[in-house]
Amino acid sequence: MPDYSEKVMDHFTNPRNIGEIGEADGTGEVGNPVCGDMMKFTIKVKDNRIEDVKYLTFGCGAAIAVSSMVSEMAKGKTLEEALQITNKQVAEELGGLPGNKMHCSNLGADALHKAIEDYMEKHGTKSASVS
Amino acid sequence: MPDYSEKVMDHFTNPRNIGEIGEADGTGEVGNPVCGDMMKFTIKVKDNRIEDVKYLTFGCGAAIAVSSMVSEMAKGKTLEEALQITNKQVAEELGGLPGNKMHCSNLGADALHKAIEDYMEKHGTKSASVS
Amino acid sequence: MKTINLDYSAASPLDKAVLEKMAPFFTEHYGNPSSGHSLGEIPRKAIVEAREQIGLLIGAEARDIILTASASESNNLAIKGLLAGGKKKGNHIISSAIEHFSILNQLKTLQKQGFKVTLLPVDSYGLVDPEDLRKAINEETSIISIQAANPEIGTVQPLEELAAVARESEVIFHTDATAAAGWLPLDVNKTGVDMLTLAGDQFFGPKGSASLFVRRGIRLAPQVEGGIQERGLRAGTENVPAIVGLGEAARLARETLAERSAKIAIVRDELKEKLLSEVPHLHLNGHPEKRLPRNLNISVEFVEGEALLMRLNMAGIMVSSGSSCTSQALKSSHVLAAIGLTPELAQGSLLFTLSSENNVDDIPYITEKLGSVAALLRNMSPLYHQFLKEAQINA
Amino acid sequence: MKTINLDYSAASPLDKAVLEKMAPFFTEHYGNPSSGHSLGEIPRKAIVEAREQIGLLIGAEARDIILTASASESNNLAIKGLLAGGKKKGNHIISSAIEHFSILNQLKTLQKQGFKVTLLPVDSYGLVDPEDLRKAINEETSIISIQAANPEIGTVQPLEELAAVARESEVIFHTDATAAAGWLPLDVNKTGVDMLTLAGDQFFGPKGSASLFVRRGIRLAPQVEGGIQERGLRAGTENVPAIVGLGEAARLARETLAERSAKIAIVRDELKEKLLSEVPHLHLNGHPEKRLPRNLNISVEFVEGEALLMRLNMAGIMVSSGSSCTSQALKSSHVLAAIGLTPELAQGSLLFTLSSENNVDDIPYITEKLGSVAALLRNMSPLYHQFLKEAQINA
Ligand SMILES: Cc1ncc(COP(=O)(O)O)c(C=O)c1O
Ligand SMILES: Cc1ncc(COP(=O)(O)O)c(C=O)c1O
Repeated sequence: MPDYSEKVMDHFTNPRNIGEIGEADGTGEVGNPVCGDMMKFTIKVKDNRIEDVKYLTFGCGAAIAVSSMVSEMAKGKTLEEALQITNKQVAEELGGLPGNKMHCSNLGADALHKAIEDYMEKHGTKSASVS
Repeated sequence: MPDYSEKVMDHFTNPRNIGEIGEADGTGEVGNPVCGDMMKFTIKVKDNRIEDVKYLTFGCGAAIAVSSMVSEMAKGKTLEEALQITNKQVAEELGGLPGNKMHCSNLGADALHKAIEDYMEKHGTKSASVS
Repeated sequence: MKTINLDYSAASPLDKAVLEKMAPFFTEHYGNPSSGHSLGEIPRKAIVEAREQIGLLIGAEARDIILTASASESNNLAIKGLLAGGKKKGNHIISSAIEHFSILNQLKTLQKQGFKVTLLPVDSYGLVDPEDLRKAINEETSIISIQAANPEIGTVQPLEELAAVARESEVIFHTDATAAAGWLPLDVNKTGVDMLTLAGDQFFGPKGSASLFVRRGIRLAPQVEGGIQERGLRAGTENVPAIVGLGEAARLARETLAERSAKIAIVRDELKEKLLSEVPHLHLNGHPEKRLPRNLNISVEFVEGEALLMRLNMAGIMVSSGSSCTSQALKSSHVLAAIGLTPELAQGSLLFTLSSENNVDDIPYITEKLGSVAALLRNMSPLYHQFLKEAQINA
Repeated sequence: MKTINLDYSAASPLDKAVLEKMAPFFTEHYGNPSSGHSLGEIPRKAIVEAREQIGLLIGAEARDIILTASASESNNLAIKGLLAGGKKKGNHIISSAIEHFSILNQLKTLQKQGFKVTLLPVDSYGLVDPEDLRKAINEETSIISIQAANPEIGTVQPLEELAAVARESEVIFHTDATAAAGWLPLDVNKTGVDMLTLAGDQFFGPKGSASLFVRRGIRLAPQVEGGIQERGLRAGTENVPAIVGLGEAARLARETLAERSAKIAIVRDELKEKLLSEVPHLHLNGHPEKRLPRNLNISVEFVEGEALLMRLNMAGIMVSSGSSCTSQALKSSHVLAAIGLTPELAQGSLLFTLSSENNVDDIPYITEKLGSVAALLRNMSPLYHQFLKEAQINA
């Protein structure tokens, strides 16, 4: 196995919040099969908070664990709080990622942000703070 | 040990005819310490025959065995016969020599021929057949 | 949990009989074969014998075998050594798009030095067309290097035909037979190759043991310069145990090759049939018949290789993949790209390489696990969900 | 007949404890460290550990250790790799006249490619003068390579001073420490060397195991190109048992170095004293104090080395010689020539390298045998007869 932390292995083995929200308030996709990782995040927003978040992921162990971790971190957060989540934080929460997995697989926060942006655009609240 | 034949090992271990004939009729020297082998042959000639032959050798196992073999081959031969002895024959008599020993160490016949030449010169019988 | 290794080309256990043959050379007959005293004798003779056995495996004479420490080293010696030391015709090199990196990466370096490199394409099975080779040769072509078989998709090249084309044009032909040696019959004279690379660890010999056959008359410049071991072509104190092990592995391979290869191919074929018929959306990579007996390469649609590999690993099944995440260089397989596989299928490729340790009894378990793992990962795959939607629309 | 090996630098038995540590990696933990599945884990960790141990032996960090298959390979990677891949200052290389052929022969090749090579002379003990080095450096000097100790005459160089001179001029300094590592304390930071070669078989590790320390920031071009093992600096599937063995040998060497070296030096000194005092016309080669603890080099006047070696071999005593007949290249030692030895003394040189297996009890036998063998061969030596005649005349 790659040198994954126990936390990564846990999220890979038991990924949380898998799926696609049927009538999502926001959708965000990153990656493509060429680079090896794809993530599609869908969110349900209520009162400016992420009420629900789901994802579909095509990718390596790290990509799956990252998706799962991001979904856990995002749930219940305000949109502004969720936009503060960085890929780096996600990696830290996972107890670190192998160096060569930091770039292509660690895109969960980006996908989440895209979903939030999508929501904001649709609702005319696109914020300048989107990273 | 180098890949020496049994015959080489026998002549190396029990070299025949070592020494220097005190009042030699002919003396022949070949080689030098740079190349690693030196041989000095001295002969006693009687009735155009090699009555006695001795040598001193500084050199490797092959050089010593070659000297010893040449001395055996030469003893009792007429000068003309002895001049026919070639380095190649000596190697063959010894059951062959390793390839890398064929050049520098296999000079016994040359030394013998020089001793015979020396004798012939001293006795004014230098022959055209000297190789 | 039982471990089922299906990744023997990555590494195989050393054959116990080979290790036994090597054992005395570690501590008892430890001498240096170049020594002038008797401690060198047994090691020296052992190397002579090993060299003969290596030669016999490929129909070559012992004295034309250069011992090295890896297939990579042999490949580097063959090409860079020839171009630096041989009588070059010119600055043109021909190889194929699906060579191992120990060929391709030196070609990149040589290109920077001014050499022109033609990489022949392959068809969707991974075959090089001898006609393509014929067309690529020009007056400047100094060397052609085409593998005997591909370690990843298993495809076996028409070596004899390719070598014949090279010979017509009097161009030196090297083959990297690392994946083929020990598994397919090879004869340097029948096939007419001029140089051939093989490595012991691919057929149950020791790691760190390899060789390069070099046809008499071909001049190479040593790449490791120093002492005059290996006729001055490869310096360094001989690794006697490794060489002895390579010799013994070569002997065993030669003596059992036909039987061993046939037996393993039966298991491999059964595995292939079972997987393809029972797990949906699988895709066979490489040639259906012209392939290494122990090799099976399958793409699992809609999912990524490392995730598959990890899930299978959790079920005790060891495989490898051509996905970018499983490669150290983080690039998906250039071989799968060359046969025209989509990036998605390349990412989902699984490589199975079997050994005599594998048997048909394990196939139901492997099939079941691959099926459930694929289903599980597809369930979270955006590509699979998209496929389902499109299927619904089309229906 | 008892065998007394006094030629341990040619080859040493693998330490049994080292072999034990290696053993599981042949058949049990045989995995490829690059594998994505669990068979790669133990081998991967074992390599990490081994690399640490190798680093510790020379005061280096694990990640700066590049694993290779021989000292020759490390030396070739250091010099050719730097000149092909590094930021060269220019086309000038400095080395010494008494380097191993794995240095000297690449320098010859580099010379043909246009590099200028300065080989520093040595004094009659084999020492390089740091002042000579200082004078030889110019703005074009890209690399300096000077051995830590000479394997033949045992002389230990003033490494720290030499490296300091290099550093003043900001020239990269490589040292071939093959003969020194495991026997002398070495610290790449204290001495300030930038690259260092060592090989496991010189301190009871396995054959085919070696390394190159490369200081961070120095860029090398790989000489074996292919996969990205060893950070892309040396391709090829890792030879895990050999690497594990090198690590363990390094650990044992570090832990016992002072004691082992001191003990062996005592036996060596005793042997030296006995031989020089009891056998006439012997000549010590190399430095009387600044020398490798296990090394003794003596010329036996008036006789040739191979003959000596064979006669001693018949008495069960194994040594080597710098004579032309005992060298594979049929040239007498360039080292002995560089210290100014006459051709005759070079031909009669005997190299003794000891190990813990040797003890003082054998010294009387060795002395007696060397005495009788020398006498026997002198009796048939034209040089000795000449010497006797001249002595008579002078008397
Ligand atoms: C100082 C030195 N450097 C390099 C080497 C080359 O070692 P190898 O033949 O194992 O490559 C030796 C071998 O004895 C040596 O003594
Ligand atoms: C076809 C082929 N060539 C060369 C190599 C390189 O082998 P190594 O890494 O042992 O040098 C491999 C390795 O798997 C291979 O499959």
